[in-house]
Amino acid sequence: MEITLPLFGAATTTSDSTGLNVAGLVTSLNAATPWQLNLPDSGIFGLTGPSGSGKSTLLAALAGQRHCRGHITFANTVWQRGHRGLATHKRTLSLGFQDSRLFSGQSAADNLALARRYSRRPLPVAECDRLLEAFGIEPLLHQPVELLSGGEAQRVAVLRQLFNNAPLQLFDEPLSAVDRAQVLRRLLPTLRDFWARYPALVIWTSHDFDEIQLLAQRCLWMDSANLSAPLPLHEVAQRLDSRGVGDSCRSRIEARVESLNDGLLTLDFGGISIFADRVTGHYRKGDTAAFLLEAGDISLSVEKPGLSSILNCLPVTLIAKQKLADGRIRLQLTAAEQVFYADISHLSYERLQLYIGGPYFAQFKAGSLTGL
Amino acid sequence: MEITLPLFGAATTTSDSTGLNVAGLVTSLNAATPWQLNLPDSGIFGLTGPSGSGKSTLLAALAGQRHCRGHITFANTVWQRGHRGLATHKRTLSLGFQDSRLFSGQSAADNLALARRYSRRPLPVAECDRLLEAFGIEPLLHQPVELLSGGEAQRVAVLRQLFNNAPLQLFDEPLSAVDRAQVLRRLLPTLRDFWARYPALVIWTSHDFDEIQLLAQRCLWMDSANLSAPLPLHEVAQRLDSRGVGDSCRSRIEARVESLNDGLLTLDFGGISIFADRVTGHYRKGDTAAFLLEAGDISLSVEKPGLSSILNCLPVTLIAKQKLADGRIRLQLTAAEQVFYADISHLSYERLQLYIGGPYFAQFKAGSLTGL
Amino acid sequence: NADNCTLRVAVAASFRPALEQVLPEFERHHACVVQISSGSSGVLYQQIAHRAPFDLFLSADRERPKLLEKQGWVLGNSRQTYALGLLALWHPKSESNIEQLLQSWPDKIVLADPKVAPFGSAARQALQSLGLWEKKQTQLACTHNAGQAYLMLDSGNAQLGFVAASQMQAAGRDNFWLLPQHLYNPIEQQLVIPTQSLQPEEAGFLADYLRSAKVQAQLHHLGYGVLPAQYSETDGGRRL
Amino acid sequence: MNIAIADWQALWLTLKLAGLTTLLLFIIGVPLAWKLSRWQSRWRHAIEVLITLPLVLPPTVLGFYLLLLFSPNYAPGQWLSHIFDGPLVFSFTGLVFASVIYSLPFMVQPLLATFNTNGQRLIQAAAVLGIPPWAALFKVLLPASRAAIVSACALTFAHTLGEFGVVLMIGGAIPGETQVVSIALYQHVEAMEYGAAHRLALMLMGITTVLLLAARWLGHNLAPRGLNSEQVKPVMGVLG
Amino acid sequence: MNIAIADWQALWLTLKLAGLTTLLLFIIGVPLAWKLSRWQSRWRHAIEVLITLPLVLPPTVLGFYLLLLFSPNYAPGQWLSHIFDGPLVFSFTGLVFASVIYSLPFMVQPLLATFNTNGQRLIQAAAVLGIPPWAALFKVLLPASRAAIVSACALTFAHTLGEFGVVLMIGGAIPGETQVVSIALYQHVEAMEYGAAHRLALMLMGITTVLLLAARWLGHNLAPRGLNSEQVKPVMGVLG
Ligand SMILES: Nc1ncnc2c1ncn2[C@@H]1O[C@H](COP(=O)(O)OP(=O)(O)OP(=O)(O)O)[C@@H](O)[C@H]1O
Ligand SMILES: Nc1ncnc2c1ncn2[C@@H]1O[C@H](COP(=O)(O)OP(=O)(O)OP(=O)(O)O)[C@@H](O)[C@H]1O
Ligand SMILES: [Mg+2]
Ligand SMILES: [Mg+2]
Repeated sequence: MEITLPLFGAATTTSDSTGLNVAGLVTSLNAATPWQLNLPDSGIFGLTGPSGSGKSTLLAALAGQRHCRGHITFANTVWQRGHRGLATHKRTLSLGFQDSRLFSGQSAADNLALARRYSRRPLPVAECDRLLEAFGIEPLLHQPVELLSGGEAQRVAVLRQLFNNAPLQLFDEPLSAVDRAQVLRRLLPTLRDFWARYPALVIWTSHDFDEIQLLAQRCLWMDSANLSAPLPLHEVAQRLDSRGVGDSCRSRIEARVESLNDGLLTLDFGGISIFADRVTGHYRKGDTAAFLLEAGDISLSVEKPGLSSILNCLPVTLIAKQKLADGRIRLQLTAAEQVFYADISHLSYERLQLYIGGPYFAQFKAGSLTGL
Repeated sequence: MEITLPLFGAATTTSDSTGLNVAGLVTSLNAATPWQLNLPDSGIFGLTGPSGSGKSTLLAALAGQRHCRGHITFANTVWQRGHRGLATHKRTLSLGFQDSRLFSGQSAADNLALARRYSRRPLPVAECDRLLEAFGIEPLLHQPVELLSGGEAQRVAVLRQLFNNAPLQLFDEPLSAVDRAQVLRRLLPTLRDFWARYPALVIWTSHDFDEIQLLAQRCLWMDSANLSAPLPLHEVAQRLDSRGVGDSCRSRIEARVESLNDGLLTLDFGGISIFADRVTGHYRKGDTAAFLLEAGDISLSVEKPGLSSILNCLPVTLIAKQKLADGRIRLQLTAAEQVFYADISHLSYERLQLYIGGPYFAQFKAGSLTGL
Repeated sequence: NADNCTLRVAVAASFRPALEQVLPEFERHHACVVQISSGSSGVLYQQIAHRAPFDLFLSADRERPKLLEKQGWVLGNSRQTYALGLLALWHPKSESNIEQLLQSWPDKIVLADPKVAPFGSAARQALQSLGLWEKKQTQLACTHNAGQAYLMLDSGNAQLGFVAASQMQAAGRDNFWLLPQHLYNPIEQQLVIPTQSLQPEEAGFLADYLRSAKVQAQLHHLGYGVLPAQYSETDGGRRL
Repeated sequence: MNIAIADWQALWLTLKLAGLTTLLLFIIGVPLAWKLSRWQSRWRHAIEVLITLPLVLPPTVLGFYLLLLFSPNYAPGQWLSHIFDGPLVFSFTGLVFASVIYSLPFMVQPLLATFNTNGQRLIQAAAVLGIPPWAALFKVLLPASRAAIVSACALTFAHTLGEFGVVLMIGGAIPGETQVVSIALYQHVEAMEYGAAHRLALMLMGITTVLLLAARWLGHNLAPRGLNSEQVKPVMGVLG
Repeated sequence: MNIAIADWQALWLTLKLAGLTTLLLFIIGVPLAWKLSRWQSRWRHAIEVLITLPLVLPPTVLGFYLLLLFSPNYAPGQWLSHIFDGPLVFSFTGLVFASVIYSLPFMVQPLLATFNTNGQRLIQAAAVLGIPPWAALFKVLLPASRAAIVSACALTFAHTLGEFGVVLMIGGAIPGETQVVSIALYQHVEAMEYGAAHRLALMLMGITTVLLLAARWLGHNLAPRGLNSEQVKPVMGVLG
């Protein structure tokens, strides 16, 4: 069983904090493992875990759509106490169901208008137009929702929820049917910018960990009805990897922007210059930005390497190692007080005769850094 | 507009071939770009493309579920001629809708039993049990389908189609709501083995290109109602990448198995030994197996590199280069008569002073090869 | 032989209670079971015209038996008057001067539909004779038949209306005024034996029984008029 | 066709009655069906059955009990006539009242069936966007249930047109006030005016056909554009 | 309670009639509604309206036309009596025949509404697995439409119980053969036997309530296990 840790120190452990507080929440699914959860009043949190583990059930229970007992408060309002719950529509939340559940018999525009009309914090029209454009829904506005393609319906559903702009926004695999290119290049940046302007507490459920990594800083993990506290992304990534997901584990590292030149970003990482070339969004000099570094992309050498197409070379210290299920070794490295992971094969590990505490050189290509 | 090429040379260009032949298929969506398609009578083909481009429409038209005109034959039976079509249930196909569309009011077991009962080639009971176990559906068999989680419902839907075992199987984003770990480690290997034993013509639609790569050898590409002929995977990958998908382009390479030792596979690639350590399934010595090699994982050196944790080093020839949208350079390399791609940064390209036709060393880690 | 002698009698709903009173006596003397089907005379007429297997039809009026006779659906000479309906006016209990009450009555007056029900047309004739028909036109509320007119009054939804005297007798009420018979044409209730009849002979016995003095006396107690002897002669009684 | 003025009047009255009843039942039935579909108690089943009961009684008997209910002799009738500012018997208001009770199941049952199957999901989808239940009913559930609503209204309308027993019992067939076409039609049949009956029946069915077709056309065209286009249709023509 | 033997007989006959009619209508109505819901022609609307028309005619008038249809005086009646091996008028077979026609809309309309909304999707899902349409109807559509079917059957059953006009017209109220409880009840009222009428009405409603509750319970329990468990229910209790 997971041990629930308070997220932001003392602030969230008291029950009259302003965020979401869930204590001892029990549904028919998790009779033995009551759910605890403390989240601040804004921020984006991922939620992932195996199929059938109870993610949708948790969201439904939070929304009062599932029989449950326990204690839920949000923004100092009690939503659930024991068996009694506040009616769903009185909770200041919005929930996107796994099936989009658009209002049938109406057009996409009607759906959006309805969500905006009953919003407690309606968005300005200009903002709505901007979102419509970014989500590519404009040409579909007057189509009956029954005729939308799977991905189009999902985009309308997400947009409907954004138009509603509730203080707590729960999403259940909202973009699973949209092509990854659109998700990564258009939708996620739009969402990130939107929530920067209109802060809310967001729980973003997805089986695509990239999605979560590009949106959230912390992630909840659900496994067999066990809910973890919000975890740093690299811990969740590790859990996913240990379950044998083909995607390698990526670590989140932070560095200061030095310059942006011809698509190549020069960063300062503890005094050493590193380069990143797969960047989206706008970076300003002096900003500290977050990047994802893939464990499988890192190679380790004992001597400082010669000229190669690998741009980045960091002196690191090996602090721990762990054998992975498929025979590889995961190394925990540290540099400039940040921790990240590198995966190498067992053979390399033996050939290089690595030892804990030893100083090595970690090499990775500029393309291995994914900009958030 | 895409130009339609026959897939397997002369065999499929004649209209009385035994596979699927589609000529001049027009729906309300693609009035200007009639669809042509020639596929053999068995094999697995991917289908991908942006959201709303017409993938589901194509599958519906093939199944006779969408008003269309044109010409469709499968296994020498005419399914559509002009405006007239054969009734759906008389076509020897199965289609998995994007929404799982399980038969409501019944249990999962009822759903499966019904599909098997009306199958034209019913599976042996032992096979069914094996599939049930692999898909993790056994504990859910007697649950009403309304209560299944999103991923569970999708698994039941796929299973229902497998139980039906039609000669032509169309899948529309069948596993989008299942966690990737389960898809990659359990479901896809099960599917691959299943279709090896029970061959069928399969069209597998997905937005997850990994899924397609692990199942299919060729992939159809749909963009704004334009349907391509079946393309080699690396071409589709390139199109995806040019649309800005964060996943790097992977190339499919083939090598002969030399030995499998402690999770490390030793392969013969044109006389040079290479190593792969992320393998699933069973490999036998002497088999030629296919692997995916990620373009971003390859680094290039001018001189033969020294000792490093990078296990694999291939002498290659640079045959073409291409500037990518985000400032990087994609190199087309060849070794042992196979073509694959490597992505490097612009800076590296200049520092290494690469030139077309030059001989270099391509390095990649054992973990960069994903076993099919 | 009682087993295969069933006499199917179609009887107008209003006469059913009276028939049920006098039947046991008949059944005691004839080895025949009488099976009663009651309904509105109109419905029964339709049924007989479409060859319903009735042995005897006791209508509440004269028109329908006549019509059946004309159309040849009944045995010749079987048509006879078996009872005489008496029109009564239901009035509030306290009243004494009925004619004046009828004149000055401000509220609805209930009567059976003059177009289809014999008691309705009798009521119309009575009102016409009293010179009230035109005057009271807007106050008239028609029910389907005399039975429903009674229900309307009995439930208190109306206080004045025309009903059958037999109904008032059966209910043991006395707040009615028997209208003088000269105000309306006699409500002759006639019977016929349909050609479909399987037991014309037994049906004839029942007809004769109904017209017998003993039964007529009983009917008089039940609120029916006295059948003048002339009817049986002018209409020519059946000869068997 | 040669149709009497009274018949035209009856026709107009009938359409008014059916239209008003349908409208009222829509206003009553939609919230009622919706409340019932959301009510999780076991009493819900009892109430659903209770709503079906008016169907079980023969209309005339139902009319009889309504007569008792309307009777000024008892408290409910006094109260009702106070509420409606006049007695309900013999009045158009009374007819509407009776029709509403009689046709209730025709409106509520089909609505309940749809609300039970699709309603829950849609209401949930609305609630999680902060749309309160009543707004969800009108803005989400009704637009999604167009087909069922049109069907329920058509059934109710048609049934009220043909209603007869109840109306006959409490209406009094007062021309222009309570004589609806079904009674006129019945009177024609009873009075053996078959020609007039046939004409009126044809007329009634013709008008109903036109109205019902118009309702379907409306229901069809109220749906968002595109839904009815031929693109949705699966292939139907069978290959030779 | 003191209920006459004839009434018990009528009750039993009525239940038999209603049960048989519901069964027949289920057998006829399901395929009919399904064919209609799949039929893409514009005639479909016309036929849907045609099915509604029996509702529009007053039952007695419908009965009148049925009587004409059954009449051995004309060809259709002769043909029908040949088919059914005996005249339809005044026979139980005839009652069933008439009830089926009269109650058709009650079965077909609710079914059509469900089939139109959910049917298409499920039939498609079946067709793409090679399940032919008829098998899809029985193995896929019916199990998914349980609620609508139970509601349609309940409505039909209740309506047949209360059926009166048609039955009266073509049945002739022959005890044990065509005298159903609605007619017996009507006769009690007409004969001013209020006590008997009240008892019978109460009886009828009681039996119907039990039957309908049993039907709902059955429909409820035929659903796959778990669906009715409390886990599906959203929160309803409101926080103080
Ligand atoms: N209303 C319900 N009553 C009982 N059991 C349910 C109900 N809904 C879901 N379940 C079961 O509870 C488990 C958790 O379901 P849930 O939908 O929460 O999973 P999930 O984590 O969202 O999975 P997925 O990623 O596949 O959507 C499943 O095994 C499911 O079958
Ligand atoms: N029945 C229909 N009639 C008219 N237009 C339709 C119909 N179904 C879908 N469309 C439109 O046709 C386009 C293609 O839809 P389709 O479902 O084929 O897309 P798709 O490629 O499957 O997309 P996704 O990946 O989002 O599922 C969409 O813009 C959609 O709105
Ligand atoms: Mg879920
Ligand atoms: Mg699609």
